[in-house]
Amino acid sequence: MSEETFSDGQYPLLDRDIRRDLEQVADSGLLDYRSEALPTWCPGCGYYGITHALAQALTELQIENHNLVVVSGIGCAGRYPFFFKGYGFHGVHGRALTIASGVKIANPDLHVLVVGGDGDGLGIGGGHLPHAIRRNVDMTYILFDNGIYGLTKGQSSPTTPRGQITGTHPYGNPDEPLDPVLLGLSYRASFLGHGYAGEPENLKEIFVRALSHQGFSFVPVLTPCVTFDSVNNTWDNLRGAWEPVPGDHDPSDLNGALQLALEKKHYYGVLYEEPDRPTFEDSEKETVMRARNGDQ
Amino acid sequence: MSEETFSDGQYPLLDRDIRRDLEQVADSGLLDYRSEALPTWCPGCGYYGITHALAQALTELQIENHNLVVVSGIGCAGRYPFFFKGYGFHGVHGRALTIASGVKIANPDLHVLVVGGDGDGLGIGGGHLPHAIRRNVDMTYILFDNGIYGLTKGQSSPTTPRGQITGTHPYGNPDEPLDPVLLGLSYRASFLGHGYAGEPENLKEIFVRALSHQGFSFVPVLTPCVTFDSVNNTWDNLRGAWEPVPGDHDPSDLNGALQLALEKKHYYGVLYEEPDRPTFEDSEKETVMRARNGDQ
Amino acid sequence: MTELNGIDVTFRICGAAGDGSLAAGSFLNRAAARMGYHIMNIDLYPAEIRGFGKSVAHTRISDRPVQTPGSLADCLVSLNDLHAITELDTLAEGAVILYDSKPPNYVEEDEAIAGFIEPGMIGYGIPLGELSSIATKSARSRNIVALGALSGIFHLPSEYLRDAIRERFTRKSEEIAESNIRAFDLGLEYANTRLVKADAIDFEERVPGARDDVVIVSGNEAVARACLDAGVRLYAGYPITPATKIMEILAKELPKQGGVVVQTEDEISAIGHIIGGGFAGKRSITATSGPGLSLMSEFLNLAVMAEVPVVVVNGQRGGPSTGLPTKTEQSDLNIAVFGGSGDSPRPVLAPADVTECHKLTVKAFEVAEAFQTPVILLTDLFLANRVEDITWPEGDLAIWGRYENRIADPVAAEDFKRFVITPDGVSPRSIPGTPGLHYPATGLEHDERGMPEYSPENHLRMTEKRYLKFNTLRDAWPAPVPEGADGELDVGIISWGSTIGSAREALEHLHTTDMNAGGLFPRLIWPLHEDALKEFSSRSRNLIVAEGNYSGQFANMVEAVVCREVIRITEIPAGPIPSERIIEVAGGLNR
Amino acid sequence: MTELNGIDVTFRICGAAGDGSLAAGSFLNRAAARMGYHIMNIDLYPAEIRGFGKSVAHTRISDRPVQTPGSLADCLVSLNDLHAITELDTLAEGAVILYDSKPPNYVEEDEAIAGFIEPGMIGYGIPLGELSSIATKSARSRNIVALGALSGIFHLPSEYLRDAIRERFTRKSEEIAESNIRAFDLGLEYANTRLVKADAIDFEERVPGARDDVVIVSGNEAVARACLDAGVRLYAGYPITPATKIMEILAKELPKQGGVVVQTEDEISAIGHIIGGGFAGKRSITATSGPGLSLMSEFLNLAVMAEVPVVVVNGQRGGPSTGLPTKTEQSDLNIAVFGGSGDSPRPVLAPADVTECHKLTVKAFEVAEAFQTPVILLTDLFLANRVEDITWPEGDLAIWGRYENRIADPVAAEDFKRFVITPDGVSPRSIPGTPGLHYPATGLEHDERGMPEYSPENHLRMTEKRYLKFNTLRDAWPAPVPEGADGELDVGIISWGSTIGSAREALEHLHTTDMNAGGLFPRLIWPLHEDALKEFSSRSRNLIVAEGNYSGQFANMVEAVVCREVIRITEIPAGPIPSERIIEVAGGLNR
Ligand SMILES: Cc1ncc(C[n+]2csc(CCOP(=O)(O)OP(=O)(O)O)c2C)c(N)n1
Ligand SMILES: Cc1ncc(C[n+]2csc(CCOP(=O)(O)OP(=O)(O)O)c2C)c(N)n1
Ligand code: SF4
Ligand code: SF4
Ligand SMILES: [Mg+2]
Ligand SMILES: [Mg+2]
Repeated sequence: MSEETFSDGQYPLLDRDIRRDLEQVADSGLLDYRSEALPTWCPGCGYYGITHALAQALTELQIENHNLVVVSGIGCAGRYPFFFKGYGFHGVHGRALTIASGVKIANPDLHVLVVGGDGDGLGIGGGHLPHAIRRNVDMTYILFDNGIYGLTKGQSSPTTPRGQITGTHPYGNPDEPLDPVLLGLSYRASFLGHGYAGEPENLKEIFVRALSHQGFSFVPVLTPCVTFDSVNNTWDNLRGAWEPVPGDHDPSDLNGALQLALEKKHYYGVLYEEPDRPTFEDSEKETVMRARNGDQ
Repeated sequence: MSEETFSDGQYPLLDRDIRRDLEQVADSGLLDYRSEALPTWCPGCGYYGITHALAQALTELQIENHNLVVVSGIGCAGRYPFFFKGYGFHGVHGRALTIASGVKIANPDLHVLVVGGDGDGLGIGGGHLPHAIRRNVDMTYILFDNGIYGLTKGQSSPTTPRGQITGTHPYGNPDEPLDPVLLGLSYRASFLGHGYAGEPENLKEIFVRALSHQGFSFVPVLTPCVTFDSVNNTWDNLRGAWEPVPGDHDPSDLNGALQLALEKKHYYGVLYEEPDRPTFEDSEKETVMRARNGDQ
Repeated sequence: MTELNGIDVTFRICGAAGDGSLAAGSFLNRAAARMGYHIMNIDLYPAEIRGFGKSVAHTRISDRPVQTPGSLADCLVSLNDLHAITELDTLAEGAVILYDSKPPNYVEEDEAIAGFIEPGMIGYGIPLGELSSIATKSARSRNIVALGALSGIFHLPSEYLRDAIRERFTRKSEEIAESNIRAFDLGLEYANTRLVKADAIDFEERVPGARDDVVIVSGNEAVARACLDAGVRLYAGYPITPATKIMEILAKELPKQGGVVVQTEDEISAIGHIIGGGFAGKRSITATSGPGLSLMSEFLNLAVMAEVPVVVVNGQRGGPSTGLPTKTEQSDLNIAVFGGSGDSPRPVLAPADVTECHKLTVKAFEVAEAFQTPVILLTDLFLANRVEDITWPEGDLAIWGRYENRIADPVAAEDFKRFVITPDGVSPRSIPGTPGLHYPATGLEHDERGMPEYSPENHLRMTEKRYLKFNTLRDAWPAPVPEGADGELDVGIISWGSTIGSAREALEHLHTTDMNAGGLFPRLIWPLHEDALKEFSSRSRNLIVAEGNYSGQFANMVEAVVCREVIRITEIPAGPIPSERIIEVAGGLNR
Repeated sequence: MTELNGIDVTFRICGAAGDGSLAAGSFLNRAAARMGYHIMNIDLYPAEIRGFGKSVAHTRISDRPVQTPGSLADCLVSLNDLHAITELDTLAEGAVILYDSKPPNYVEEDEAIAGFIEPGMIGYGIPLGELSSIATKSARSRNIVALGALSGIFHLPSEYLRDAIRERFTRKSEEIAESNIRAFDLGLEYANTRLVKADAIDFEERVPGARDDVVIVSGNEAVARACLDAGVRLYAGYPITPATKIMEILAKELPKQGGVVVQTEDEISAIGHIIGGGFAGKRSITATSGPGLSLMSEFLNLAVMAEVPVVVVNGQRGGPSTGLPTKTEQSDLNIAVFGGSGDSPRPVLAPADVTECHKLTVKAFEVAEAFQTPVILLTDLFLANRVEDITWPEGDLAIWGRYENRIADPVAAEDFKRFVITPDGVSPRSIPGTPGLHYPATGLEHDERGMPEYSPENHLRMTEKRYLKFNTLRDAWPAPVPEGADGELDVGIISWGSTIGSAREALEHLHTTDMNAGGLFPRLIWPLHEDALKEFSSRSRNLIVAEGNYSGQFANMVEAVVCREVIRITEIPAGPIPSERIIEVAGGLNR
């Protein structure tokens, strides 16, 4: 699947195998969160696992799908809203967080979930992340970190390692990669979980906690692009590198979380959580009170 | 001085006092880097001190002014190129780093210096900073952190503390401030110095080291906006809060630098330096070699 | 009712920052408006640098509605001679100059305005500083003394001025108020007793029709108030001249009625936020200027494609690029109308005056909702900052059409088609939170359900739908009604936005000649009422399009419709186009 | 020289991803071009999802220059019947269908194309899979077997096809090459010995004019090559369909000549980088599509104001918003011309074909430098991706004017005025690094030195200067020369960009009728050569404007110039406009 080729038939009618998938999903009882449109991702793509874990988390939390708004940018990950049952907003590239904040601020009763790729969120959209985080609007942002631009067929992304050969860097990527976990912590996200597409159970747990967190929860998830990355985030490479957050890590310790992030990239679990940080909604209540009291 | 009012007369002909200032500057021997146009900043603004320190650093390093390009965005700080003798580019709001990278990449013989405000660099321009840093183009970026939007007359900036009352937040700013030092470190700037407008000697030293560093050097400088901030970054508040980087801090220790940044905001000096990180120019040489050898 | 007494006087009160010229102007405005005069005021502060800036309150007072600030002043009040000298060329023939006859500091001979008063001008020297010191023990009330003198010289009813002064200063303290009233009275007395009236300006101590419901507001204030009246739930914005004020007012006022103001990290985020708000079913707005509108281009297109209602106010200033941030211009019309990639229709509205800033903002929300589209409201720096005496528009504003907000019926939830093709192009919308009516909004071309669909047939159908809505709006919005003469016209004047005032003033003047002149002033700038334009053109021997930009942006659009070369008045004087310019062009035409 | 033999055949080779249909198409193209035929090829892959996508190589081969890919195919090759069946409605009457008579897997009856061949069509069944297995021990060479069969059936000179196959496969190994040649020969032999020719397509084993200098390139490749030829020093870009390919080619090639490719974090940064590069005196370029161009709007204006030379290629795709990312359209004209805030002139160029993609890219750099301005080059997805046989343009391209790059003289360094007013609006530029000629570039309105200056007089002078440059360019660029008939025309056809091909093909056809038809095809789209348009219009009883968008974006601009309603052919078929459509409209006109 790629921007150049994903096209006419919005869901592939020719593809008999895919129909089978639908039946499996139906059997799993997760259909409340899966629309009739089937994911158009490549076979073996890590995004399936993430989707599954997410559907499970939503089921567990019993979020009503008419109160759910899934907002995305553009990218393979960005097509999420089409595969979900619920209100969706497939926006423009890199700006999902801004739309999502607007939705939530306009109607705080809605559950707002943002999904998007690493290019979408850290490249073109990288200017919005620190501000969404510091505003601490109560929503969850899942970043699908596959270290590549999938939809446009394999160019370097902001998390592509230095030296990797890609469509735009045939002689090797000259730029140091960004680390979404380090970024999230230095912006002081009030919740930071780190997930891995190959561990759906663990992932589901992180999602449940993120969705339950009051405030902005940021969850980068490492995942392979099986079609355009055969050297870095492959299933083989990731499987070995995975390690859960050490049991003695205190998720309220920002410094400790930073240590973990610096030390080794592949810790999975909840690295940081600050449940009492006032959300934007809390601040807004204060503002309204002050305004009505006329203290200015 | 403000966007709404800075206007017609490009340099104030009526103002006799200012003429005197020019003579003083002429006497100081720094005229090589100061144009005949006089800064139009408010009296007492911290930007004067920064300018002075910078002129001293350039003098010390004997950078030829025709090989100097000063690039800025929009803001009080953004007017720099008009007060400097050398090539200048007063661009659009928040995008100075992109122009500057283009200048330097197109002609690596030039010295490129970027200046701008906190709104310019961390608000509208916040998406470019991580990428300029990870590209490690050999240039110096001085961020004038006055915690306010000066030119537009006193709205909150990304570094305005939570709760401060400003034009756009008459009931108090609801957002947590960003910390430019923490950001620079988490983006892994190859050089990070932190300065204070009230310590020009110290500041000059930092500038000299930053300008001498091979690669991207990032220097946030705390400075008061005497006109639009009377509660936070005032001369009085800053004077007391200043503390030099501890003598035993090893500037090659990223973790240590992060500790300092987390611990206390107001350490001044060079927090981090990684002299051997390949610059963009280094990587480019590699790329050219590979391309000519045909290894792809 | 207003009784005309032929009053039409323009004042310029000039000082350095801190001299209180702007405050004096505002007292004068307020008082005159309460008396029943009409006013237009614009504050000018060209170069307030290091406290040495010049500030000018420019106020026109007339017994008839004021269309423009006027180009030449009848009276200059100098609170700082050095600055005021640079204002001499803004004066009408026989103008009055009021100055401090004993300025507080020593002034070089060639820096005293008294030396510049030429034959034909009328100078009144008053010891402003001295009288101020007597009244308030400081020179700070020189502006108030001057006001008193104005009252005395021109027979401006003094009670109204005293009230305006008292209102403002009692907020500080009773004592300050009283000392300032003393300053006023000293000025008044000085004028009455020591000056010999040599000019012909005479308010005759008359009050044409005192009004209580009048308010003095700027275009920006009117837009902000309209947001409050329209029940805005979300304002998201990023500061930029001249739009910042709207955000600052709303930041104070909106929370009182439960709305939220978000200061975003940039304009892209601002419009993203309001698209989210509009999608969520809440009235959402942002305000910006040219550079910000440029940044919103991609998101505006998303709102077109996903059919999301939002309102974007664009306060035009001199361009291109950062341009002239403190000067007015009407040069963002092209980008407003044509700035979207693809075939991207969006309505553009432009108010003519401060009252319309309010009305059209309210209307913009109605249009946005009814037609599920972004709407751009084009004001400009002149309109945004100038103040007028207005009364708040009340009731519905059906003069500009009445529209239905079509919300989907939850009963019909089976197989909900958010983008169903309807005869008028408008599909019933559902609001997130409504059970059964969920759908994906997207910037991709999509089928009636919102799912991506790129077949040529679907693309054509959906493009047609988006343009059909546009036509539905045009039909629902009453065509512009020609103003002035009927029948065959010697000259027809088409204009838009804040230049309409100058065009109207020119028409008024032309009607005093033997010229048959009419005007056509669309407020719905896009889509254009082509028939009305053609009809007007067919009646006009000469057709003028007057606007405040260089390249004739509206003239280009009009020419494409009327298939005729128009006479272009395209001026960029960094202020409003003087009506004299239009009169000059029209007067020189063959009939 | 080319000897015409009336050949004009369109092939469609259809398979699932992996069947090698695109490769077969490219061998066919290459061979035909070497023979001296002209070709146009466009690969279509509408829904390559999970490996089930359909791929079609659409190739037209003619002994005369090919203007369009043609709408109906004369021959369909099926490598996957399920997909090929959906292609049946793209076939011309009497078309040939070549299919696998023994497909490798079991095929349901209603899924075999053989069952769909209706009377009037001609079917040739060939055991593609079987012959492939014999030759290469796998079914992977079915496409090559099919090529052999085509050669046999249509008498296509086989040596050229064998060469094309050999060239490609020897890169892998001699052995693979040989086995594929075997596969080809088996197909050829099968056709020659086992099939009875029932169709009339006959290449007669002839070679109209074999050429060595011919290359087969796409519009994107031509743009990239032009960058290399023009000495580009900096390409900065962000991936987006259909422009990504340009960046990917340059990433490989530019470093070889010391140029740099930067992948930026977004399009704003991309244009920021090249503005830096242009300011520093180096040729700098980016390429994008509608959404990216939208994001560049603010920076483009900075380049206008600060007079910085940069080139922006915009490969148009279906809009608005993310729109139809994989479909062509010509709907970004409005934003290209009018998408800037303020009075913001910038030249827009649009090539008609692949050769012009090269020429006009080179020209764009010359214009950008000579007039110190951003230049937008409008291609589209169809032009970007289609391949043609061309020869690289050589020498200077003065057909589109010749321009001087005015660099300031360092001797005249005292009081350097970077933006000095000159008679043609172009001021000598200085390059950073030159002693004595430093200046501040700015987006603020400025004086001749570059210092901010907002007086009305200065703003007018500088705006005039920026527009004057624009006129200087228009005068320097030769006016478009009408094509086709002279004198009074029954119909005049105006078109731009990739639709020019269709318009030309329509003209060719109309010339075979008794209609007097002519065409006018500007490449400099903005500023327009108004005189040429008016002259052409005045000669045309009927005036058509044909273009690939819905709202008639160019038609609107033309109407404003010729002051006349034009006949609009505005189509959005998600592909090129068929010439038949233009013929139909023109044919139905009153004369
Ligand atoms: C403004 C804009 N620029 C570029 C594109 C093209 N584009 C679409 S998705 C994408 C990147 C996708 O990468 P990522 O965000 O990592 O998502 P993934 O496909 O890997 O899930 C790009 C460059 C676009 N749609 N809009
Ligand atoms: C696109 C755009 N948006 C907004 C503005 C208005 N503007 C100019 S400077 C500025 C902020 C200045 O604050 P900062 O960057 O902190 O600089 P300072 O004036 O404090 O030095 C703003 C909002 C602009 N010029 N362009
Ligand atoms: S991320 Fe990669 S593997 Fe997954 S759908 Fe996109 S291109 Fe395919
Ligand atoms: S930063 Fe503040 S003090 Fe300094 S010039 Fe700007 S407004 Fe004045
Ligand atoms: Mg990705
Ligand atoms: Mg600031």
